[in-house]
Amino acid sequence: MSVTAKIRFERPDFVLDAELALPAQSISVVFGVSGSGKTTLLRSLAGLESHTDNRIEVGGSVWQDNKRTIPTHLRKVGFVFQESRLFPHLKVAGNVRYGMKRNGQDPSGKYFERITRILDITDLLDRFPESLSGGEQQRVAIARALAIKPELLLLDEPLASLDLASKQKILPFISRIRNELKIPVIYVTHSLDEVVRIADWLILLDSGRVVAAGPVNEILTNPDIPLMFRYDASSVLEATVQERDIEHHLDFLTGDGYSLWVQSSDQPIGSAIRLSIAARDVSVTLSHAQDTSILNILPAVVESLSPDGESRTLVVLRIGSQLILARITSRSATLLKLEPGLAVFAQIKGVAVIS
Amino acid sequence: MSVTAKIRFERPDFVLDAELALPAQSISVVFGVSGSGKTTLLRSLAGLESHTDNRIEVGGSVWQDNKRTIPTHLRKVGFVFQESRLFPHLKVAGNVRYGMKRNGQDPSGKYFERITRILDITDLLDRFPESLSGGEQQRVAIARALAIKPELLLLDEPLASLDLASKQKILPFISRIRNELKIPVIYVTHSLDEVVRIADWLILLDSGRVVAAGPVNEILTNPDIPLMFRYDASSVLEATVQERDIEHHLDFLTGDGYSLWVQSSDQPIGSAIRLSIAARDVSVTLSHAQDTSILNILPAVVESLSPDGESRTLVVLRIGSQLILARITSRSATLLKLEPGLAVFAQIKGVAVIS
Amino acid sequence: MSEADLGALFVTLRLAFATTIILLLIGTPLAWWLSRTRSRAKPVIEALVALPLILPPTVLGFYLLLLLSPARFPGSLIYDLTGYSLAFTFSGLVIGSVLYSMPFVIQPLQNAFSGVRQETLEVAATLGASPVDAFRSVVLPMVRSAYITAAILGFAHTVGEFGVVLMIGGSIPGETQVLSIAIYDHVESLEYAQAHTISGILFLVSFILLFLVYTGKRKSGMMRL
Amino acid sequence: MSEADLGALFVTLRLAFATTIILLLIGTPLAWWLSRTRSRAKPVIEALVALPLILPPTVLGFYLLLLLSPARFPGSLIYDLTGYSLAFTFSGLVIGSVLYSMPFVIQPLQNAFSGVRQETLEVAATLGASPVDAFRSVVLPMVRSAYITAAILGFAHTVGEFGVVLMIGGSIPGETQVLSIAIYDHVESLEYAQAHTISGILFLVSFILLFLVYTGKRKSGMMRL
Amino acid sequence: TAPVRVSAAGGQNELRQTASHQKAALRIAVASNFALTARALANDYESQSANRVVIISGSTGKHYAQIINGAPFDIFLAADTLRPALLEEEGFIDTGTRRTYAIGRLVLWSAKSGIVDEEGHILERLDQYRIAVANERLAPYGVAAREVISGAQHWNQMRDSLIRGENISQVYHFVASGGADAGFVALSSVINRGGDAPGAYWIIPQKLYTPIDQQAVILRSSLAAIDFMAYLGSEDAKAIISTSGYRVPQ
Ligand SMILES: Nc1ncnc2c1ncn2[C@@H]1O[C@H](COP(=O)(O)OP(=O)(O)OP(=O)(O)O)[C@@H](O)[C@H]1O
Ligand SMILES: Nc1ncnc2c1ncn2[C@@H]1O[C@H](COP(=O)(O)OP(=O)(O)OP(=O)(O)O)[C@@H](O)[C@H]1O
Ligand SMILES: [Mg+2]
Ligand SMILES: [Mg+2]
Repeated sequence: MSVTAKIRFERPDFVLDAELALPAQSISVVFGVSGSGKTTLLRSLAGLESHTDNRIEVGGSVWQDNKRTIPTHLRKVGFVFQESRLFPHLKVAGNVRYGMKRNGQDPSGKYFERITRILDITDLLDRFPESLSGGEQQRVAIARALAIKPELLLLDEPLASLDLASKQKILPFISRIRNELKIPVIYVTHSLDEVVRIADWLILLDSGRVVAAGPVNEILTNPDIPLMFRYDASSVLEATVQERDIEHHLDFLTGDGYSLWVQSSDQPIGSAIRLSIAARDVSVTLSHAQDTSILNILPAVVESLSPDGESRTLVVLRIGSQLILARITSRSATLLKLEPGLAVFAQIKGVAVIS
Repeated sequence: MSVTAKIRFERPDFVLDAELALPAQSISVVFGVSGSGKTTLLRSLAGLESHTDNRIEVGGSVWQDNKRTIPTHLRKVGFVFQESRLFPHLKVAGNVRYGMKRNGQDPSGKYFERITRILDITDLLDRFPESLSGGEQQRVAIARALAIKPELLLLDEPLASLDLASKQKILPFISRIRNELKIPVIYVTHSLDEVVRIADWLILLDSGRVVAAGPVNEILTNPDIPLMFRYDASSVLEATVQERDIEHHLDFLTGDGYSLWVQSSDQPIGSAIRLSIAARDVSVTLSHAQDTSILNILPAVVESLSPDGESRTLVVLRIGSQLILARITSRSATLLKLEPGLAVFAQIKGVAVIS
Repeated sequence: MSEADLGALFVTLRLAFATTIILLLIGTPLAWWLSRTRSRAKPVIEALVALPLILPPTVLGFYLLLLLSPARFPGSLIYDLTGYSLAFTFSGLVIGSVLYSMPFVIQPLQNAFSGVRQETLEVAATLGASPVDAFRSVVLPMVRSAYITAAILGFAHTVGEFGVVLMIGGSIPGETQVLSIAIYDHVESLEYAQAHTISGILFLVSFILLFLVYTGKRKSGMMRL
Repeated sequence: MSEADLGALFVTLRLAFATTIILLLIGTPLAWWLSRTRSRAKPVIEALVALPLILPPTVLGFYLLLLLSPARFPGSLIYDLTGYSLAFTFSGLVIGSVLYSMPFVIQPLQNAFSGVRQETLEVAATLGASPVDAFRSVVLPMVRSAYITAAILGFAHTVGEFGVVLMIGGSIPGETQVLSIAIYDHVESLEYAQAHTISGILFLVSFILLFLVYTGKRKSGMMRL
Repeated sequence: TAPVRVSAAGGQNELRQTASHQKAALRIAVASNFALTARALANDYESQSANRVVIISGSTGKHYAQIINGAPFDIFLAADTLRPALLEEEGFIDTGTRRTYAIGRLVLWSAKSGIVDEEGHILERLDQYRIAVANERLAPYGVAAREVISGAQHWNQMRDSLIRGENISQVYHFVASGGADAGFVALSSVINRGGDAPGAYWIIPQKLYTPIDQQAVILRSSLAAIDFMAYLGSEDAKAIISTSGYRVPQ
């Protein structure tokens, strides 16, 4: 189920004008400053903004065009709102089951158990929403949306008020859900860092306009994208698990023209996995350092350099056929005399590589 | 104004039992998983939970003991709630001015202008809250609480739904407010990373109990604190600005037995500043690397090693008289044969040092 | 209580139940529409709903009598079509009471409905609930307490109703004589003792009923909007 | 409209205004208390407030007459203290109307107050607003529309009130003769034309008034709870 | 006997009459002031006849409005002569059945002692008291009271301070409650309380006011209705009526 949409929506002070073509079975991250129209985009896809002039097609069926509009309740869209919006008159279990009953899910079957367990709300099932903490409410809202097995999953900053442990549990689950249901997921967040590891696609919004959209790595390594999106600049690689160091819980991966040690993913040997490397975790040396705690030191070629703020430089490095980003001080760039074409070594802190 | 408090509050499933002694004019960060009682702690300090058996003293005056309880509205406490809770019947300007009028602030004076400018809500002053985006609402709520010039500032995940640019603008402002008003600030967050640069004090909460509390660096470099708090382990240093590289916008700092290049803080030469170094940004080498983009390579001595998850090791390093943390793969620790007392070099990515 | 009074009690209860149920049934869509619409007709309808309050009940009853009378339109039309006159029948009483007690049911419902945020309905829609389903499964439980208020006001007002019923009912025992008129008759015929008895019973029964309803409301009233 | 009818109109308006204002004044704290308390007395008070609805107004009026009469307690006490009897006076009418219209004011207010979340009051407190200040500056503006409903119901019900006034008023021109009784008199004395005229005027004036109120409510009604 | 009335609502009345024929309960609309007496009459009548009687009490004005709008009453015992005459004019009654069945007697009653005596001295100082009367525009007793007050030269200064009831029952409540010092009520209301109405009353001489004739009519003719009207003129009925405080037509 892929998503193609052309959305236009006007408010007195604000115009959303976006065209999307998202691959099937993918996670697209929507990124943009406060007020740039992220929520409005999601609402339009769900059919919650009226008076829009949209064309929305999901998995081959037309949800909206100038002839007809399928109402929200027939769209099978899972929506986690920015605020949790739980039903105050239903207990936690009732909230989660509400959508299940209406979408042909067994409201007390295995799936219910799985979801409530992963979102760690099994102890809360009998409580009313008003007695939950902020993070607890948010987890219930996520469970409720996932529980309907939607055809399109829309998440509006779902993990903003959650602790890291929860995030680390829920994010991979969302990724798995996408694969199991083979659905597109659209995920709004301010923390690229947190999501880049599961994202396939990236949409950058600014003042209601799509500034850039495409596969994550293409966007992240494109030095032309506006500065404000690059605070957390990072890049994404594909690789295959080759062998395993069980004692140190590390995997040895190879990609197209490079190899890396990473924290073990526990995937079987031979499986393909994805890596995300934050630009800040990459340093550049002219010679191959010895005796360092940095496990991964790869030969690379400088592709381009661009200033990043007052004191820093963003360096695009080619490793094999892949591009990755390094963020270094401009002083270092000067000292090392970096310039396009120069052969260098990219030092990647092993611990920063995530599968 | 320092804060000493002894708080005990019981719910059917939950007991908060916390003792705090926070320094005056400080920012204390409260950290803990979802449901650990952070919000409840803040509410108790503000006098919003009744039937508590508390003793709260702020800046020498007793807010609550077993004899009397000063009601919330006389406590002069600025509270940013987890949800924004704006008054729906007042415009943005009205919301911000509401508390100013009641706390002797000029509701349209310089301070109002300054706050609305820094929170970037000047364009929204004439709008009703229901027409604001999530992040916009949150910024108004922050402005409203800061505007009263409180004697104690309580912030419950205030920046959770904000983009990085806003965060980078608001965080230093909170830090400045603390200095100007000389008040204690208590700040709940799930993102240590984001706040450690302004925090003076750290309180770790687990199931309603204070697991650890103390100056940031003491807590962060203590390898005994529970694992769950260490995902974002980092350390904090004090140093003095010595000279400036204007071309590269860098400052040269010296601390007790070490020196560093950092992104320029624009503070006058000679001023004292604080640095926070994330453990993930520190790598360890046995020899001093050459030709590297890493600007700061400091001689250090391994103090202790502790396992950190399955594949990683947290290394405490002594640099001069200061302790800092390095997170490396266990494989590297083995390869480099790290052990307490070993002389090594700490490579600190220049860009990761923040003032 | 005499047999006639018991008959009046029975008619009263039937009337109050019928009126309350009809009012809840027609009041629900009307109040919902009023709470959501941006139509210009809204204030007109709202004013019309509140109007019966303004006229003294006996006068309202007088005009209703003119309306329902088979002697002229529109009562004559109904009579020609159905062979049935509404004046001085139980059905006529129900019509009168429905009109007269309408605002007491519409207004609390409309207020409560206005308090249900659009956001809540949006969530229900994303979870697959059609508007009707969402109304039943989300709105209704959220405004339960307004329904109790509406039902109590409607019921009580019908029980205490008097002027309208007096006029269009004709107080025919067993058919249109309600308790309020029975008490009134006792008072008018200076049978104070009987009046005191029935009033006392009515008061006590009402008080207990109301007390039970309000206690129930309190117990289940944890969930707010 | 005859001079007598105009006099009655004037008395009616004075009565309705006085009653509405008094009801809003005493209804506000009572409804607020009812909406916040967890006291066991709550359902008792709620039932008592709703009770006047159940009794036919004339009967209620009859009992009020017994209460207010200077011949026995408690009317005698008032008479001894003030040298003033409340029966057949404007003040007596106001007392009767206040009692009788009480539920129509209390119930909408209470419902609206219950919809104001504790959270909102907490914010106001942290911003330095005392409970009274918060009530004035936050609660009142948030429940404006319930106040309009309460005022309309209370006012209209007093204008249309009849039975109670009939009993304790004594129809003294300029003092206790109200419009509803005037219309009733016209109907009773077969002066149908006059009855039609006054009713028509009353209807029209009420309709326009209600329409204006509801239009105003719509315009300023953007802010929801 | 077939119904003989011709009226706008005649046809419908016929229809309903046949429909309700089986019930055979006579519906008698009675002026409130006469309701108690009517009930006594009904009991007596039912003991002598197989017919059942249902008394529907109310104000005469209201009954009039209901009758012209099709109310299903068989007999109307009005409080005055005006409404029955109007109904006759408009063709709503069985012609020729209108006649006076009782003549009301006015008393001035006070529930307190020392205000009213049996000689009627109160009449001279009437303006010193709060006096309740029935509304003279609605009730024949009110008209009579006005004549009495006018005769004593008090009307002009008292007109606007009189406490007015819609009917004499209300006047009775006003006086009984002590809210009014005294009031003009029907003799029937004070003596029907078993003679133990508190205070004292003065039976006002007939010469001070126009007789209060109360008339009865048959609205829908039937054997039972005719039979009851006949009973109303019987000596048994007259005895009950006069012990209830009315005079009976000779
Ligand atoms: N109103 C309430 N009634 C009963 N229990 C509550 C209530 N509010 C919170 N709790 C419970 O108290 C505990 C602490 O809640 P608290 O809101 O302080 O957590 P928190 O640390 O702020 O969590 P989060 O990060 O999710 O906001 C939780 O177990 C929660 O379920
Ligand atoms: N109901 C509304 N009425 C009018 N304007 C609105 C409304 N909701 C949002 N806006 C405006 O539309 C723009 C886009 O809002 P939107 O909620 O889509 O932003 P966002 O990207 O989700 O921001 P955030 O990260 O703060 O949630 C903003 O300028 C906002 O002020
Ligand atoms: Mg948003
Ligand atoms: Mg919380």
